[in-house]
Amino acid sequence: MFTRRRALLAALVWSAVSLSAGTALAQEDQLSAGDTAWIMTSTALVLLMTLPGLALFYGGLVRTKNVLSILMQCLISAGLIGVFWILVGYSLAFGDGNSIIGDLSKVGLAGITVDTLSGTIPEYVFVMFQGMFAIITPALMLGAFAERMRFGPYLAFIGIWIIVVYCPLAHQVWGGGWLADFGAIDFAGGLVVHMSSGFSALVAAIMLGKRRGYGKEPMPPHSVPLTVIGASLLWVGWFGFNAGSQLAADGTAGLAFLNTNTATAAAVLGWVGIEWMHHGKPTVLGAATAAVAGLVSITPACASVTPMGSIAVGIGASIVCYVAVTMLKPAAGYDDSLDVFGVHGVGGAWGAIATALFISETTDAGWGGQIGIQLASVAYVAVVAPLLTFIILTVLKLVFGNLTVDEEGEHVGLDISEHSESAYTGAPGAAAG
Amino acid sequence: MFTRRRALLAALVWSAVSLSAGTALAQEDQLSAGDTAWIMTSTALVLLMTLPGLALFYGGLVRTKNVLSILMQCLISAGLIGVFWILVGYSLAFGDGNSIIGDLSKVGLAGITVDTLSGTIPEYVFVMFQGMFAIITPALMLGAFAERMRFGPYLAFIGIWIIVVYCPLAHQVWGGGWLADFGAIDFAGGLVVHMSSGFSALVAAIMLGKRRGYGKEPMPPHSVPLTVIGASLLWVGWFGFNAGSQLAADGTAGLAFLNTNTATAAAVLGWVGIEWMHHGKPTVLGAATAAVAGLVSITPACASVTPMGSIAVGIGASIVCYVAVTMLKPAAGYDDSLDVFGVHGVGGAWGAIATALFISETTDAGWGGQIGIQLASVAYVAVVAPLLTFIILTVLKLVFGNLTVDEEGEHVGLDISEHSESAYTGAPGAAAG
Amino acid sequence: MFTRRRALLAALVWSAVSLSAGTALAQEDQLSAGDTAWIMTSTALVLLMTLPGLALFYGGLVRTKNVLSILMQCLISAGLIGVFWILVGYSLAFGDGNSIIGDLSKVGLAGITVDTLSGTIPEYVFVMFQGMFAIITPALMLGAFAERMRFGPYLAFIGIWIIVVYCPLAHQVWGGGWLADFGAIDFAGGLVVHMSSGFSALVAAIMLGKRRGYGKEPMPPHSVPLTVIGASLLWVGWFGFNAGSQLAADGTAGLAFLNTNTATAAAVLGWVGIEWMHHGKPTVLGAATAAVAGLVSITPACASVTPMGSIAVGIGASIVCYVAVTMLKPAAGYDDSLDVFGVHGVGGAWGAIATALFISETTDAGWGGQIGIQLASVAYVAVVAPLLTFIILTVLKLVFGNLTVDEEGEHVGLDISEHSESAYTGAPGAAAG
Amino acid sequence: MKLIEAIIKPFKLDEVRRALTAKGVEGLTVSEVKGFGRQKGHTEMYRGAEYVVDLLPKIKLEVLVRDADVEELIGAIQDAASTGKIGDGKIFVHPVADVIRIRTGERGEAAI
Amino acid sequence: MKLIEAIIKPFKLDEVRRALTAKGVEGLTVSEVKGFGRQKGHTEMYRGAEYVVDLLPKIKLEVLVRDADVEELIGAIQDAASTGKIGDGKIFVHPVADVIRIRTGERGEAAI
Amino acid sequence: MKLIEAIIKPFKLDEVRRALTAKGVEGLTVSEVKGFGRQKGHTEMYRGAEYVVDLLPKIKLEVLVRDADVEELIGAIQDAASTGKIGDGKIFVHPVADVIRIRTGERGEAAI
Ligand SMILES: Nc1ncnc2c1ncn2[C@@H]1O[C@H](COP(=O)(O)OP(=O)(O)O)[C@@H](O)[C@H]1O
Ligand SMILES: Nc1ncnc2c1ncn2[C@@H]1O[C@H](COP(=O)(O)OP(=O)(O)O)[C@@H](O)[C@H]1O
Ligand SMILES: Nc1ncnc2c1ncn2[C@@H]1O[C@H](COP(=O)(O)OP(=O)(O)O)[C@@H](O)[C@H]1O
Repeated sequence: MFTRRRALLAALVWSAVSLSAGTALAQEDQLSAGDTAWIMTSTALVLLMTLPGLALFYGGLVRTKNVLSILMQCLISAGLIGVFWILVGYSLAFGDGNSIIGDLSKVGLAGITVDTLSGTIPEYVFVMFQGMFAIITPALMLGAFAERMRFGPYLAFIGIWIIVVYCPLAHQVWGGGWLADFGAIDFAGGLVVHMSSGFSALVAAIMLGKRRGYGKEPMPPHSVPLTVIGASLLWVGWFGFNAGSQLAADGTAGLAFLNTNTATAAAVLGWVGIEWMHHGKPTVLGAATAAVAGLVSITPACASVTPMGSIAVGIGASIVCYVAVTMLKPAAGYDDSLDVFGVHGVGGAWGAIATALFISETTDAGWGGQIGIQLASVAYVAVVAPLLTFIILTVLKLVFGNLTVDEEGEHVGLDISEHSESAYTGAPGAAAG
Repeated sequence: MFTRRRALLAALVWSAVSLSAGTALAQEDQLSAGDTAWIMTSTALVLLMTLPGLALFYGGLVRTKNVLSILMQCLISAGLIGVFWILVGYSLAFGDGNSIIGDLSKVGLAGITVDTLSGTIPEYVFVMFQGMFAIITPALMLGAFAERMRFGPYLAFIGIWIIVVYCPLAHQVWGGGWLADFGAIDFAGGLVVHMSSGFSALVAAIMLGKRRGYGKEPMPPHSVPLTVIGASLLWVGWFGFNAGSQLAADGTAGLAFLNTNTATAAAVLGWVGIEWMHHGKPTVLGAATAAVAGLVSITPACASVTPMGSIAVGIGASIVCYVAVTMLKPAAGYDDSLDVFGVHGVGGAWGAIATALFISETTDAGWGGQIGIQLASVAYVAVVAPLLTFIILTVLKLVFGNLTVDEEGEHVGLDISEHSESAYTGAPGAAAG
Repeated sequence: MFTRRRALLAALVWSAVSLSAGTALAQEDQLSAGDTAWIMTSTALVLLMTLPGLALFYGGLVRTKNVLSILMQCLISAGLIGVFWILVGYSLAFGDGNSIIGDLSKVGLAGITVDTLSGTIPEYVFVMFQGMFAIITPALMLGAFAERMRFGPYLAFIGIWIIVVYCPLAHQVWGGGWLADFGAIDFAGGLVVHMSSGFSALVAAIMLGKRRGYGKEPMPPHSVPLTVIGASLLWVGWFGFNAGSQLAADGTAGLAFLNTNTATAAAVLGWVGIEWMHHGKPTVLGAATAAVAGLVSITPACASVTPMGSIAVGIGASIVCYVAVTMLKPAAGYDDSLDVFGVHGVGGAWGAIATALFISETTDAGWGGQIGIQLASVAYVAVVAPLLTFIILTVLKLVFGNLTVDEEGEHVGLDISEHSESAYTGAPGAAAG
Repeated sequence: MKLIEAIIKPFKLDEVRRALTAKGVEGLTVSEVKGFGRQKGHTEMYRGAEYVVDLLPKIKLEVLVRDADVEELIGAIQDAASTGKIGDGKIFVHPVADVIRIRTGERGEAAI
Repeated sequence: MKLIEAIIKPFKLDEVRRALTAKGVEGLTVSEVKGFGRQKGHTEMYRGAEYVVDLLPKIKLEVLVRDADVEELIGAIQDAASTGKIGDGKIFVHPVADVIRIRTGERGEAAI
Repeated sequence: MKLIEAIIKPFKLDEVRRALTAKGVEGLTVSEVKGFGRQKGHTEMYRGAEYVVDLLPKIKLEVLVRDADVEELIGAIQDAASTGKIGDGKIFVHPVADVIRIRTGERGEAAI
């Protein structure tokens, strides 16, 4: 009787242990179908952000004669980086390497099989999720030199930039590099994705010079509806970007998801309110821009602030980006065609700082200490990314001679001069009888 | 020997018990990554329904000069309600409260952390899933007063409506209120979402008056392709709306998913057939409208009917909505610009009733009894929602003086008069050289 | 003591056994919420491919006067096949039947309940996932006879084709039919979906004759941006198509996902490179076409090749499809309006063969043997599908007299002649005051 | 014969057309144009940058008419198109040397 | 000099242009217009509401020509544009007071 | 009175308009047209098929002016629109029989 009882007890304890061990294993070393499902979904959502999200957001903003060049630059980013990432990008970003950059141990995804896990998900899924980040980041920059950059130099630029700027930064923050050790918080890429592209874009805009007629004639968006579709798909896709960055389908992912939406909503409200007060009427383009600014800003912060904090992040984003886009740019006089710097650069920096400002659980560094860390990280990216971009473009200028199209090409538009195509053909001859 | 055997047996039994307890726990008290993955996905899909789904569906239907006003009203619903929901909406709808409305216990999401569960998913995920419902519902109404309502009054209207009409109804059906106790079946929101918005929209259309020229000049859609894109994204997103409402990735979610598609397909077939017989030709706009009508109708019923039953629901939807849109509206003479009442009001009511008509497993109330309950619930919403809307709009008229734009504003269109923007600029000066 | 120990041991062993049995069961016989989440997501993604993906891809390519007819044909495929699939299609494809075709045992989904599983997912989910494949396949063909086929005959055609061509092929490959036994590898439908539709489309294009003016006047796409949106959504949705075909959220799904993106990216790069060399400029339409060609080609191969192999599949696709579209078609002189044969027929065949060429783990048949099997399968589909299509269309010609619109109808366009609608109304009278 | 060319506000097109057909006009041609004149335009905004749009949408209407009908039709257009506000537009009367109906080859007044 | 203005069916544009260039015309200007005439329009439907569209798409073609060429070119247009069905359109011949080539400042026939 | 009709390159519209208003012009009408002339078009590609687009976008500008102002305004347009490259366009001067301001019924020069 006694024996049986103890045996029973032991069995129960062990059952429990083995059960919870099973659960624990599931969280650390075993594949979780639920997590995998969410990250594959997130991966698809992040591609949706570029194709067609960003392509439309930017494509609607340019004049009719340049819309295809935008779409093409987004498509080719997916094409070029999509292949590069498998060949070397992933290895450079997530190979062990040192504190600055990864190594070549995973070139061509060497050593990865369907059974290799990264946490609770297949490494293949992790590779692809990160690959979609690599695809969108250089494409973000194209808004800065839209309506003038030639296609060949663009291709060379993003191909080099991804290796020289993006992979090291991704490694430094997410791949075990020094920024992670330093304590920088950048959950889904405020530094790596948005600041890096935004600040690089500013340099590119300045180095490539203004569009002919800029400042003299209005260059209104050829299709605001396309831009709104793009902003909407960015919003939807960004849930994968941010909540997917948890790499699991759990409570933190849920918080990241909720904060993403809330900050974005707050930014839209904020911007609409500012415009209303400032100009007497709120614009749709303003609301769409605000959405992107909100999304950018909450990106680094989404897992570190409370929902109420995310409202503050979003409203802050609407203020700083509004000022950057409508006052800083005209005052400084550069032609950042579609405001990549004002939205991604400034919004990303704001988000990185706001992460510490509104942090819900202070880190070891303390509240003030974390603010310091974030500021230092922001400063680092704000210096390194543009510097490297400056060097790349200087070299490319030597190689290509001219990075922009000539006057004739700019007048007829890049669609015809670079791609021999017209976006819309409803003209005489195409009409009905 | 004997002892060992019994111990063994006991251990086995307990193992089994603990195992199944584990499973049972997993279904009730533990986070399920799979369920969480599906509900986060569903949440993204429901936002896709509003942005850009509904925005395009409605945006394509209006004239060129008003398309941006539609997009703006959808964007701002996400902005305003997105923030409101976190601040008070969720608490009013899902706080304990009484049988009519929730309470303020969860204001600002107080008390919720990343570890708080709602069933098998993080409560944050539940909050956001429900938040997307709250975002789309007021936006559904804007079709009724499209091309004339001013932006300010619209903003005030949806802000009040969500608190006064939506949150109580959501509480009464899904938050533990009286309609749930009463036995009303409304799986994904035929009553709460579609009837409430559809019947409120009718009142708004009548109170705001007709568009100038309505009934005298044709007001054809400026872009049927935009409308079809919108309808398509609504269709896709609705899987999250309906199958997500199961709050789990299981067989019932699968049934809801399959019924959603099947009823919609049946509605498209039905409408196309009716138009073909009635007018000699089926239209694309008809097919797109039918898709939405089918989606609306299956919403309350999707977990309660068999696939064959869903075909009946869908065909029924095509008949009742076709009659409402093409016969009832012209006969009654109100100007429900984009047929919100005919599609959502009538379709939602039909769906709520059809839920009982084609129910696969009779409830305690019995087949007839459930029909009675559904009819009573339909009647309740058909009275309460419009009544409250009438009061809100009456007050707003006093406050704003005029809820619609003046004649000049209506002629140039809301895009310019309310937002100082033009949707498309391909005009002289923007063209190529 | 002894007894207790043994009892304990036994209990432990059994705990372990029951635990792993539980796990094993979970993989074979129990519902996995994670897998279910992924397949529901995939199902939504596959619908996104048709609505609005394919609709826009094709819709942008035609002239303004025919865009609605394309959208309608996509919508009605979802309507008609969406209902057909539930009524009989699923049963014919996946009912036990014989080696050629299923049976009528599952007509109306008889016998399936929310508890019925198909592997680790509810059978309802499997039914719907497969249903989305059945919806897109006939819609793929419409590009071949775009801008001329009447709506009635089209409806009859796809209704018959799905029963006579699609269901048997799906059964033969995925439903336990002879092609599976034969050893053909067709993971996500290179044979069943793309070759079957591509080769059938060729026959249809030839039988329906050329568009008036074909070869004499240019018939440029009316909106390349719509086409790019469509291609982008196809790309995003295809992750569901391919990675969903694993029917689980696991490492193989991850590989399929990654290969899908990589091959597509490689195809885009390849096509852009070829055009650049061949014509001096790369086009956006080329890049979009390449994306679809890459997606088609990797479809059968995505779970059988390594990521490096997928690059080869993608580049190969860009070459064979480029040749088919730009050289074979003009040389042969048929009017496959939107290159269904060149992209889906040729790309599907290439993919099926490449599956064996670049296979990562040789099958029992050996490397060469598998190539033989794939070639034989390709030949089989290349003969059977067009033959059956020829018979169907011959009968329909007898029934309908004429499958295409008359001269007047072709001049004014199918939108007005078949559907009494215009896509865009921004014309005089609709403009602002 | 004269060609009457009227630049009118877009929302007046239907009314003008009805007025003309009421007077027996059996054919006319319209096109979308933009007009600049005394009517002040509106301001558009693009991310904070305001600019004035003073080329406003107008409809150009062309009707070929018999000399005898010119005055009556001018009157009809004017009545229908007038709102009394700036921007109502202009009517130009052009001499025409000849007119041919493509289908039949008829010439002159018979071809109107 | 005369300005020949032809309103034709859109799908005839290519043919007419070929006919004119065959006769030595080196420049012309086209625009999209809508025409109302004897040709009956079509019905469109919008959620059950039918309405008649009787402003049909047409192409307007303008060619400035030497007086001596007027008849020949009218004939060429007519031949190319005619389908024999109602709605083929009209040709108007306008007197022109002067013409200037912007690039060179040439005037009169030299500027055509 | 004369109607000056100028076919110009689209990107020159702003400049021409400024030049005209500087000379006191208070109204004009513009439309989008396509022109065929000596200026060579460009090639477009569609899945490997190349075709030449030789109807190029142009802007047509119409200004009704007093006889006395004709020469000055022609000069102003020419100066502003000229790039010296082929395709700069043409100016046609048309006689006008009459002009009416719809709003007021004014006629002739008063209505310009
Ligand atoms: N001198 C002109 N030449 C050509 N078109 C003119 C001229 N003056 C006015 N218009 C046309 O008439 C329209 C109305 O002119 P506007 O001066 O605004 O008002 P109103 O006709 O009431 O005086 C303008 O938008 C323009 O299209
Ligand atoms: N009196 C008119 N003034 C201006 N345009 C006209 C006139 N009559 C006809 N048109 C133009 O000519 C087109 C063809 O005219 P219609 O009467 O339909 O056929 P047809 O030229 O064969 O008699 C019309 O669509 C319109 O654009
Ligand atoms: N004979 C003509 N009739 C009508 N329009 C003409 C004629 N010749 C030229 N044009 C218009 O003028 C534009 C410029 O003409 P083009 O021959 O290319 O250059 P340029 O004016 O420098 O000689 C053309 O695109 C066309 O719109």
